[in-house]
Amino acid sequence: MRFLLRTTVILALLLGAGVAAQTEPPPPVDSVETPSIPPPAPVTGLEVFDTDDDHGHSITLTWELSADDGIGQGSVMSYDVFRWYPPLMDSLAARRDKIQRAQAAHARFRRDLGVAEDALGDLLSGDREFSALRFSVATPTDDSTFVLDRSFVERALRDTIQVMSTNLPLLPDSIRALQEVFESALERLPEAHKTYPTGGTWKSVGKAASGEGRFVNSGSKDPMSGDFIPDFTDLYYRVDAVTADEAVRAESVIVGPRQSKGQWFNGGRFPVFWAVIIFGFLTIYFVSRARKGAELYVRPLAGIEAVDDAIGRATEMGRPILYVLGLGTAADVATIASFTVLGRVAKRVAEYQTELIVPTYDPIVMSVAQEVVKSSYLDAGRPDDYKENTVFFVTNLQFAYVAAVNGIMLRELPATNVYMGKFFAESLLLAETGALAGSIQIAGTDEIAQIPFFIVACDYTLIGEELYAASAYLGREPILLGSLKAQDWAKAAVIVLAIVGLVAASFEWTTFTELFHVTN
Amino acid sequence: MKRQVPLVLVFLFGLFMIFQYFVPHESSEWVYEFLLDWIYIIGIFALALGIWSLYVVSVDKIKTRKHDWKYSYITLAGLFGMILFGFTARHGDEWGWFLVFVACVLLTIGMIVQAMAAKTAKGLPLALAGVFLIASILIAAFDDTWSFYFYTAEGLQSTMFRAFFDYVMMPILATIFSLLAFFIASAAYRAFRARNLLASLLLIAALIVMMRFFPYFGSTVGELIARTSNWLMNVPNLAAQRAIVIGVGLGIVATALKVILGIERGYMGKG
Amino acid sequence: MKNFFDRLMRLDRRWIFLFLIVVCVITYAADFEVPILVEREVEVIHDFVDSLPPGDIVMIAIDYDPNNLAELHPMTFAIIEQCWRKNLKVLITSLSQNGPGMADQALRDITDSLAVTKTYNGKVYEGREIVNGIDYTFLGYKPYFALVILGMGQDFRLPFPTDYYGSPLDSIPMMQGVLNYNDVACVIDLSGGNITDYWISYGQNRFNFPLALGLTGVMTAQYYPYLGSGQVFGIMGGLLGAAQYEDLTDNPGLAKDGMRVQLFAHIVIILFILVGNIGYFMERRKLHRAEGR
Amino acid sequence: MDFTTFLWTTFAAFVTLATFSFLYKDNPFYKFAEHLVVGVAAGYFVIILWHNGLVPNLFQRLADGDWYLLWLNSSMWWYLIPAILGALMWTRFSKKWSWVSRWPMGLYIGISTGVAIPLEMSNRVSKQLYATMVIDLAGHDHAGGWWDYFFGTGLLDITSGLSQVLIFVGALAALIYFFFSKAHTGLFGRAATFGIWILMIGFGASFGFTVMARISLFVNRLQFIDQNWIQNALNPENMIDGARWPYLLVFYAVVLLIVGYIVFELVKHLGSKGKATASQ
Repeated sequence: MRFLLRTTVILALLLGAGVAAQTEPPPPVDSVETPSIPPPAPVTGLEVFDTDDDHGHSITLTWELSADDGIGQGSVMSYDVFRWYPPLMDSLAARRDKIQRAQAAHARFRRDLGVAEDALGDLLSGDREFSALRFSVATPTDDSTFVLDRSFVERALRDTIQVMSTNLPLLPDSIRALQEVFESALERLPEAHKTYPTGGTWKSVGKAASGEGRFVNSGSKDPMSGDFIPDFTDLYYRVDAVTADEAVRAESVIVGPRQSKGQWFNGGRFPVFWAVIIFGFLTIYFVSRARKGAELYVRPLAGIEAVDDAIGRATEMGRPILYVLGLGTAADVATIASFTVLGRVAKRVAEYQTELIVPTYDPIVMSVAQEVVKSSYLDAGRPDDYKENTVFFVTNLQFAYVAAVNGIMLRELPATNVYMGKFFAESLLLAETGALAGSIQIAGTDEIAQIPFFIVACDYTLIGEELYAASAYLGREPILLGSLKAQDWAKAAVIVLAIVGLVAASFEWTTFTELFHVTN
Repeated sequence: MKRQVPLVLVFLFGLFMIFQYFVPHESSEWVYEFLLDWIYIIGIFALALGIWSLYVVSVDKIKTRKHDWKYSYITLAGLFGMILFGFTARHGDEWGWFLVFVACVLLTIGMIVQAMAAKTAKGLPLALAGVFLIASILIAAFDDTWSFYFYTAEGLQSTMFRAFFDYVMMPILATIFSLLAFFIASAAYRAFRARNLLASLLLIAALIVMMRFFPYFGSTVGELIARTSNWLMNVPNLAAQRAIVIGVGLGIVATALKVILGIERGYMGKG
Repeated sequence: MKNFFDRLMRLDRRWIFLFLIVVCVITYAADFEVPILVEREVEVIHDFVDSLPPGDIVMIAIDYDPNNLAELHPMTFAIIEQCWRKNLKVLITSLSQNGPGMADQALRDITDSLAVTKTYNGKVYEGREIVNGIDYTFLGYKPYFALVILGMGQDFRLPFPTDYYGSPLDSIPMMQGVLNYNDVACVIDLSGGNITDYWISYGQNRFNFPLALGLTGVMTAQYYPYLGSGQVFGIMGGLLGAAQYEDLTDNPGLAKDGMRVQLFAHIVIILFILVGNIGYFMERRKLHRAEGR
Repeated sequence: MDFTTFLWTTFAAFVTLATFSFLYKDNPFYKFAEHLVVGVAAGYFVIILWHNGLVPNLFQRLADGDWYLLWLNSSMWWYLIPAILGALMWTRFSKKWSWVSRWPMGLYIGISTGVAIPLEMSNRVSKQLYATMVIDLAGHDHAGGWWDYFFGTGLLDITSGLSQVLIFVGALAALIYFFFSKAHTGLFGRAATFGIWILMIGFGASFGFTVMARISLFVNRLQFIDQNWIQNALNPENMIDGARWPYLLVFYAVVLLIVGYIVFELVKHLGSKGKATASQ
């Protein structure tokens, strides 16, 4: 009797200690009673093959529509795709959730043990009534004589803690054991599928709407997830034509064995591949030509010319220059381009001995920017003028950053603000405040949505691609200018191809346009 | 060693990532995901640098008595307070000594700041810092209404953390965002002047799109304006975007190539 | 006079801010009605519903989440109230996951607002009691909206054997003899996501029923092509469209309130732009004269 | 709304107004809000990156290792590499060794640029090119025939072939504008000029389109001040054990503070009326 009570209390404690809430099973979908429909014609010409250009674990099915598929008008409402599961798949699934449950239990035990120990602590230190403990003790309502007293709860707690702390260390090993079994079962999957059709069951792996003759059964590559599809394994498929009445359906022929596997080249990306290769060679070619000293013309860009004057102006006024790298991380090429510009600006600043302020949004951007500025001062021959706090970190949230930079603008009153890199909604907030502070402003971003605001609020704006040209312009180094040439040739190519493609498309000559079609 | 190694790293990893894109196979996928994890984790580690920089700059302000230096205390308090709230959580509903503890920790940090900022006589603040530190340690040790959570995320749900998020951070950020309503107006006022053809085009397009609200022109003109603004959004705007996107794409690829090939070393400082 | 324009030219922007704040606050606080210019693509929806004989069924798909509520809820209110005033019956689905609860709440609210007699610019709308199952049926939510949209083309009872509240469709008076899209006058899809594409391609394309759309402001532009191709007979875009519909149905609500602020803020901004330009041109005239002399 | 929540809301309303005061000029209230949010945001980010970044991405992966073996025995020991690289970033704390931090930086930039090249080439160039070329001028699948298709219902018909052509030509012209190594002269120059027109019209349109969204942002703040703060302060049902005054006290205190500051500023402003004010 005593023991029974204890166990109840232990369980109660566990429950009270917040055992993971049981999730409600979804309500069953009511069966539909509809007038009997004649069985439809099955699908024909079922094709099953490994999905191309992917990492495997995926099979594509195509078929001709059932004769009764009126695209919604006929009796076929949808297609049900089935795959054959060997018994092992089921046991695999069973083991899978066994492992997951074990892991969950492990985590829970850890927590519950903590809770129980805290509870015991509170009880012993007596700073809380046991009735006010952080769990609900379920008193068995049937016998009213039963009274839950302090010492009893304490003993119960001790038992609980004892039981749990003895079991807890064992769990990891048992989990590991389960996992080993799982692994071995995983290895046996291919043989298991070879035993088709003995034993196994057909399971629906998905539905396709009427009028659709294609279905991709793409599973996870992670064996621990439910929709795992093994590679290099014989898979068998069939497709049912399903009518309004789920029960009335026509099975197709069974197609198999088919195996899924990963590809080593993604054919769908050929156009990109060629584009990158050709463009790469263009760049290298023009750069090397530039190295040899071929003279290259570049048309002037107002925004770029402005930079030098702006720095001069700042020097005359004896006011600092504010350089904002934007919200990009060092992973954004726009920011990397901005680093180069910053390098040039910093060099001039060092020469003119003006003050430079670079508030940054991302720690890595800050680190890189510090390197850039430092070595620019080095190049300018003024390493001692470099101060660590020239480039500093503000904060990592968009508008907090804006708040800080706006504050800087109104207090330091920089003569010039340069915004280069990635900008989002803050573009106008910054640019307007800058204008308020009466600074000359030069902006450059590749964020289309923000360009209008910069154009409106800044004195000079580098539109999109011009940002990437800026570094080359500022340096005037032939090597860098060479790449501009490559970009221009690429643009010319784009224009020509677009025109040809337009004509081709209008005459429905798709073979040409498809050359440029990037699929997946 | 100092410059070459980084450039070599850039070249190797860059080249690998380019070709990885064309290899859908699982193994390449695995490497890809792994490498992305790398840079993510590197980024997190780097945050320490950022916070340090923030701290140093604030202390520096206090030290040099730069204008508004007093406010730096608020920044530091917000910073460390938020960190504390994020790592602690109450068990029950009582506060216990938690807030006292927070105060002690903040005072400790404040005293350390003072010591760093002070030009002379660092002794007293340091001593006080020690006192507050001991006090906070004592509270942490003996007050069991709350505890630290470093490995699990209770902190994210703790009352103070949430309160500071909901009632301090969010309102300010949202308000700064909403300042745009005014700046868009003032920017329009200042810049939308028909100085030349381009400015006029900008101005007119903007006006038409903004005027699609206006009920005062009667239905025919209104209809016309509505359709025009619709057309402006769908035809010239689309064309402009296409051109910019293509241009930017080429710019990005060119710059990235230059970086990988070591032609462009601006990001390493060698301009 | 000319130094007035000088002042105009370098007018302190804080006057603009102040002006804008004042106007926004006033228009937000005061409740007067602003005239709304009704665009054709919105009017056709209203006229279509308006022209239906009492007893007809209008199908309304409430396919948006609470986070698009601000823009799309006003449309829901306006349309359903219009239908009920005209004694039309409403068939409602909600194919977005977080939609149903919100839709249910909306239905209750509209029912309440129908209970009282209202008068808008002269017209009197007798209040009446709205009965679930007679005036409307709320089918609720089912996953795989593509398949649901198809299934309803066959028979509403396939995806929805029962309505949202669990009563079998056959037991609902309003659903007697109502089989599929052929029995509804039109479908109005209020959506903040890609479900709209499926209503067009799976629904309208295959069962060609009249389809109208209510969309969020950002989505609107990209669906106009469907209007051109005639697959959609009407579009309501964002708060603006909602306000227009409220205006058409003499049922001013949230959207019109919102439009009040929007409209006047826009007027202020445009006003300042014009003022700035006038000032600018005056300056230039002055300069030219100076050169002339 | 209970009193604590109300106090918090009041503070939220206060900082909201403080932030708005920036519109008048930089002032103590704004400075307070600004410095506060900078610190809080930084702290918030530390916490988020710790709990949602470092713990799941690093610690939990090394969890089954032992610290005294430096986690080398953990099942995902290779995650030590990024950890070490990350730690290398910290060499920046020292002047002497800071150059080491260039290694992780180089790695970082190498990976990200490498990822960018094919991705951007695909998304921004190849796909856009395809989208630009596959428009069907002849309107094959159009019932009305070529003429109807091309002119549609007039110039403003966005589905007509004419508009398609305009998009096409406009895009190419705008692209021509971006040529760097060719002088904008002659026919080329004219094309470029047309391109910049298109760009400007596009920019103007998207500027005008954004205004509405921005204004609704401000309206949301108004609603917050009005509904969450003022209405709760004046709501007679809000009581703290039977007393209304705490709510009103707090409310009016804040109001007084704000009004007081405004008056103060006005007086100062009128006082300095004679002198020239800073160019705002």
